[in-house]
Amino acid sequence: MSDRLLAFDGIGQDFPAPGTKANIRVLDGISFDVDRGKFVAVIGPSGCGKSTLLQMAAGLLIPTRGAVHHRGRTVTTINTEVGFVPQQAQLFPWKTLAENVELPLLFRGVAAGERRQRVADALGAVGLKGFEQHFPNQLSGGMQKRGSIARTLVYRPDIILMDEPFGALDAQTRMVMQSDLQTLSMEAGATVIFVTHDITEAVLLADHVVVLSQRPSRLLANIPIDLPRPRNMFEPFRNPAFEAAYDAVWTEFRSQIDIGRVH
Amino acid sequence: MSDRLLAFDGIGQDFPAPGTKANIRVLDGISFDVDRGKFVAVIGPSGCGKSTLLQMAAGLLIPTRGAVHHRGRTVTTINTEVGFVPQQAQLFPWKTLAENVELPLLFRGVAAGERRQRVADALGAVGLKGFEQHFPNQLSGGMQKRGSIARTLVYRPDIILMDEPFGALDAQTRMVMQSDLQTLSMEAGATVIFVTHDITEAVLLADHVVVLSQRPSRLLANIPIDLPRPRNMFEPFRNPAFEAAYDAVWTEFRSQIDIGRVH
Amino acid sequence: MTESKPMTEMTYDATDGGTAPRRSISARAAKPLQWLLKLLPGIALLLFWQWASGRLIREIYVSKPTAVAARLYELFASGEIYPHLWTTGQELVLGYVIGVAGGVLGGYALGRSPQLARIFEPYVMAFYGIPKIALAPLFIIWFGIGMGSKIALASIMVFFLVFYNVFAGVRSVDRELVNLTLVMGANQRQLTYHVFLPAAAPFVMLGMRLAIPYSVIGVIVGEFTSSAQGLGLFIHEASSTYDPAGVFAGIVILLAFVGTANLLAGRLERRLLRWRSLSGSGPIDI
Amino acid sequence: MTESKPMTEMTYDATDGGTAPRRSISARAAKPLQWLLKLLPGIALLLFWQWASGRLIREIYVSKPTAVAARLYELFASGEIYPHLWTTGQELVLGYVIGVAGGVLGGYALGRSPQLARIFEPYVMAFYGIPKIALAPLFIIWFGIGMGSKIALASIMVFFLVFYNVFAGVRSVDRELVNLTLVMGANQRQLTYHVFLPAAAPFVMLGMRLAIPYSVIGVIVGEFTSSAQGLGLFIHEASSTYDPAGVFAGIVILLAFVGTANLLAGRLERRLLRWRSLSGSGPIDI
Amino acid sequence: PARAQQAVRIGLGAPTLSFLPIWSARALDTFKTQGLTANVVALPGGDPSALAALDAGDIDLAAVGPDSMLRAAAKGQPFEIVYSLMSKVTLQLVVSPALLERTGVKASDPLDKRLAAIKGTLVGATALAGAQEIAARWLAAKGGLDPKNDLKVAQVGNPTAIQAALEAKRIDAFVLSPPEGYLAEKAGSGTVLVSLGDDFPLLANQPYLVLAAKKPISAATADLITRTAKALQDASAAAVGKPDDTAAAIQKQFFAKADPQAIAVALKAMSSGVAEGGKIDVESMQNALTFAREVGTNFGKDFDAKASENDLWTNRFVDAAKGK
Ligand SMILES: Nc1ncnc2c1ncn2[C@@H]1O[C@H](COP(=O)(O)OP(=O)(O)OP(=O)(O)O)[C@@H](O)[C@H]1O
Ligand SMILES: Nc1ncnc2c1ncn2[C@@H]1O[C@H](COP(=O)(O)OP(=O)(O)OP(=O)(O)O)[C@@H](O)[C@H]1O
Ligand SMILES: [Mg+2]
Ligand SMILES: [Mg+2]
Repeated sequence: MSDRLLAFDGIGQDFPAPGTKANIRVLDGISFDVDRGKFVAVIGPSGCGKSTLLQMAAGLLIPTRGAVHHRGRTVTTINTEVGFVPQQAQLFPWKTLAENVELPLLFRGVAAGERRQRVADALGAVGLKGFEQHFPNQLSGGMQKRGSIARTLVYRPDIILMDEPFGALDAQTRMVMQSDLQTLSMEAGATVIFVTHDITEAVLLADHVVVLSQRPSRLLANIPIDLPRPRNMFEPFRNPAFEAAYDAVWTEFRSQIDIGRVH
Repeated sequence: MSDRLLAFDGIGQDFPAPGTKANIRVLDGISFDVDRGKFVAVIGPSGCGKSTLLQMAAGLLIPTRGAVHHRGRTVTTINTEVGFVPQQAQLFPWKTLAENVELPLLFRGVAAGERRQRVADALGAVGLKGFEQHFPNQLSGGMQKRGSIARTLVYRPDIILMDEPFGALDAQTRMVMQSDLQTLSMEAGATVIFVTHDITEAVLLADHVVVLSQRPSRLLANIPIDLPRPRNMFEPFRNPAFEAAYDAVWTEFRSQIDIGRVH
Repeated sequence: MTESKPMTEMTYDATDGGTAPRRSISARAAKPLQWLLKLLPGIALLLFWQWASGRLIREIYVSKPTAVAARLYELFASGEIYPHLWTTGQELVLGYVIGVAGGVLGGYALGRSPQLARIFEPYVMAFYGIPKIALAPLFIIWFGIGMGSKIALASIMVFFLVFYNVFAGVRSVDRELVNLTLVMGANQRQLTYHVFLPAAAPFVMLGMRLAIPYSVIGVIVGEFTSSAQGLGLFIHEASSTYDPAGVFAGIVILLAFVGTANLLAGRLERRLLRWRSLSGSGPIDI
Repeated sequence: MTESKPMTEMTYDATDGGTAPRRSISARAAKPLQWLLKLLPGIALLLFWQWASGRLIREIYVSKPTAVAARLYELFASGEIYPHLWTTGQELVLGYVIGVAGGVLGGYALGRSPQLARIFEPYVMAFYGIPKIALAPLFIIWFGIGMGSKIALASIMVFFLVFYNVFAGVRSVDRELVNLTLVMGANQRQLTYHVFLPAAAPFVMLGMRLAIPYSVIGVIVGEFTSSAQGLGLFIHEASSTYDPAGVFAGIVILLAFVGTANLLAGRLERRLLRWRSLSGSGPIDI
Repeated sequence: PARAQQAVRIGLGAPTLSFLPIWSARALDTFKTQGLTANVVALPGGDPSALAALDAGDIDLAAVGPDSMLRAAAKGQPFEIVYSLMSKVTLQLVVSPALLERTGVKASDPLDKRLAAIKGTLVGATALAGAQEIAARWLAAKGGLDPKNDLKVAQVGNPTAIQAALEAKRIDAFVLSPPEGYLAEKAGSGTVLVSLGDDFPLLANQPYLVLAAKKPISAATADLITRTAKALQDASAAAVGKPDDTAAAIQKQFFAKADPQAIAVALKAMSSGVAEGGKIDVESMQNALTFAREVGTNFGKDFDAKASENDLWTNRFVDAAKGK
């Protein structure tokens, strides 16, 4: 399987529960593969461990049980071959937006001229032209998140991990950025794992939708979405196959989760 | 008009633009009223000034032009009669979840026994039972946001300002919480202004949807939603009137915003 | 805020290898080893001192560990040291407490009010910069030659350190959180207690720690200037009566004071800043 | 992070009234008034000093402003003070620079490595607590009676303050941000430069500010103990020859040193922490 | 006489052996027979600190050098010398072996030759502008050198620090009282070249360390001073009469860790300075003023030895004590 880029293999994660000596089991035996150039969407209830999974792929957290394999090697330390867009934007507050986006290029020793060009392109792509000199605390929440996305896309990593990337964006902006992401992946062959709460988004973008259950979280389903690409992000419901795929995910998601949970 | 609780009156806001001497005009003459016991949803593109508007209502920011009137009095200082759920959860990192939620009650001198009860209820309502002793950095993004909502609802303020309250929640949890919010508003007569990017949510919850334009932001429309209450949050599309309302908002939102903006 | 989990500690520090589960096992087994590691530099130092004394440097200047230990035993056995201990102990505690209290109050007041800060901060810095030993006669006139002048000197030293740390700490508090708290209906007292103090705690604790050795220095300088009793006097007398072991015995006792206070402060700090350690970035531990 | 806007400054401080637009207008008009307000306490102090001298307290202990001014003029006019100034100036600058460099390096190393910190931090605290004046003979043997021993003393004082601040600062850096930077592909040098230093900057700057007066104290204590030239010696001589105006003239010169350094540090701080002021929580301004 | 014990508070600038009467009085406890307990307060801040404490009323008597006292008096401070603790200059010039070797001078050489050796040296002192610096410069002048430029004086700290500096070759010489010279000789790091009190008659008879009191002196204080003076006289007599026993007592109680031999030697070297029982006369006072003039001390006022009797200095208490 030369195509298998990233593999989550029986991942389990326990966290200490404050106040008690016991642990809370958060993830319980999650296994799925991500093939090269594919989109994988991860959905699941709030607090089920989606962000935790992404952190493991980035090597920021070693699972209590199981392991993440990247190109066959077990991830045991910081994984610098992935790009990571965290749930909170996490821009560097002491750098302007442009400096923030430039940083990974600087780390990679890209020449100054090219850096400037790529930063301008990346900021343009997320609609932040004109805000280069703003510090993060001068940007709105959605703008910060877009900045964080630009900071990752600018260095074109092979694997992109995105934690609810478009959650803080309005419908219009979101559609444009979804479309851009699809183009990027198709042209550059980037592999994307992204967490989302929006089932429409998951079905629209993904080749596979991974559905997680309530804590302790197990893999409910790994649903392949066989819609042709490029897909139209602006009018998803025009495509009759879309509805079917949406329903498949929604049924899976909804059926096994206790509606009355929060009461 | 004894029913007019909060009035935004010709609000304009300029921010200094870094790098230049000029100012960026963010809000440009926004006027709308909020009646007692009503739900008002504010939608608009990312970075248009929605959070800024809420901050003005809370008295955290004095508009450059115009004013916010609360019960006829101009808001010029911290407005302690509102409850504010900020865009970032902003829990106190040095307090456990339970202590965070308890804090406003403590400020209001509520007795210890009642405090405990109300905190437990509020945490239960947002599905965070069992996480009382967790510190905020031990919670997932969505859990933090729910904690922040609980912290505001627990003291039952007259006016609740919510900045994208359910954006980080999965579809299921979100529906339950939307439904709860509606119940709360109907039973306690709370007035709610909330910012959202989800047009479905706006139409479902609101009595009025305020649509803002691109920066410099003007009021595009203030659309009344005349669906009967209680509305069913779990199956919105069953209601034929809903589709019509949705389309009205969507048309307004979409028509006037340049699709190609981010490119 | 949920991005980091305890185990990231491993990845965070480049010089630190090993995976997390392995580490937690070795951590338990390594408790005595940890202690050994901690003590090792100290033991090496003592051995070197013992060896060097009389070889590299005359014993009259540095004494030697065995002689210091013997002298310490003698001092405690004969009871000669207790009155000195008692005096200096009182001076230290009072000087420290007064200085910390003043520093916290002053730093908080100026930290909260930019107006006042703009006016008074330069003066505080100026007073802080005055070399106190140049004013020894003045101190004697104002505070006498008893405990008063030592307490004054120590609390001034402590005051400045705590003042500046609290000042900086209060100014670094996130205003959004403050505003949110005000919207929630907090009054000034509640704001101070629930937001400013915890948020500024890392700075406050740092100031309190820095101040520990300075309270000692303040008291000792004071006793070196004038005194009838106290460890400073004891050290000074030992040094002028050709008793190097006495000098170092006195220093060892002072270090015991510092060490104990530092240990207590470390405890307090770990307690107050527990929430920080949970996210991985631990507080200073002793 | 976007919740707070500049104008919240107004609401943030309870003792501060007025609406934002009004304030920015008055701010411009009030520039000279600000200065007056700043100078007022100083002037009041000088007047009180002048009045009290000879009334509340003998002039022999506190001199008086006019006499000090006259003495200052005399010292500069005759050129008597220049060699002292030159010596002390060199000692201050060297002591400060060496101390800051050592403190930043040491604090950073120990801050980054919890292992090292656990082992060495107690020793640093212990050395810090040793009353250096008790070790005068050692200093003389090791560093001589020239500038060496003063530079050593000043840089040790500075070292400790900077060390602890950098140490605490590095430890307070958000680990998530560090991890993210590592994922982005930063090497250790880049991590230090782009993340640790800016994130720890508030602590580092605080340490550098606290250290300014202590470098002065270190040099003066050193010169009081042993020296052939320098402001400390000048002050000491003036004090033992009953020349109070000379003592205070010397102190005024030292304060000028401190004030200038503080001003420069304030500039640097405002520059480095500009991003903080934009969100409302301003840096310490002088 | 069966009186209740009364405390007398004496401030001491530095706990050195030169304050011999005080040490021996405490060691032999001659205070007790006078119905006194001595509270000795260390004021290492130097004479100005001791005099400030006297001014503030924290001590009854300050043990200081006469020049500090006179300087303060010149500024209008109401102090009076009531007892001469040491009536000769006890300082010794100690030089390093390297200096002796370089100049070829020996301790047995005539005074002129010995003094000439200090040209171009760096001399250590515990405080600048103090007795030691003054003495060093005066010696240079006596040796025909330029006291300002032919030698340098550095402030080095306490006597231990000075010894360390001499041994580490940071200085060429120092001027200190016994037993420092003896200790340096014993350690092989220095040689006593000049003993000022023995080599110069002018220095053999003048108050070198005195007890000062604050005026006006009340009757009660006068009584206290008289009894103190008596205690000191008794102790001084013992130091002169039974030097070995006294030295042993001092060593045992206050210099327990020091070489007993050193204390004995020091006591013998200094005992001639306490022989007079604290008496000051016009001549010795004149000697002190002459010495001050020769070393260029500017009190800011001219003192007259005779005219200042019973104003700046007095024998009242010494005489009264003698009469007991
Ligand atoms: N340091 C910690 N200590 C204890 N529990 C933790 C810690 N970090 C995370 N958890 C728990 O792990 C669970 C999963 O967290 P995670 O952030 O992965 O959720 P998520 O699926 O991303 O949720 P969301 O959609 O709300 O972001 C949560 O229940 C959280 O309480
Ligand atoms: N301190 C500031 N300095 C300069 N510009 C600022 C400042 N604060 C906010 N702005 C600007 O104001 C605009 C509106 O910000 P606001 O946070 O209100 O947006 P928003 O509508 O809430 O967006 P989002 O949906 O992304 O949260 C943004 O363009 C932002 O850049
Ligand atoms: Mg998450
Ligand atoms: Mg917003």
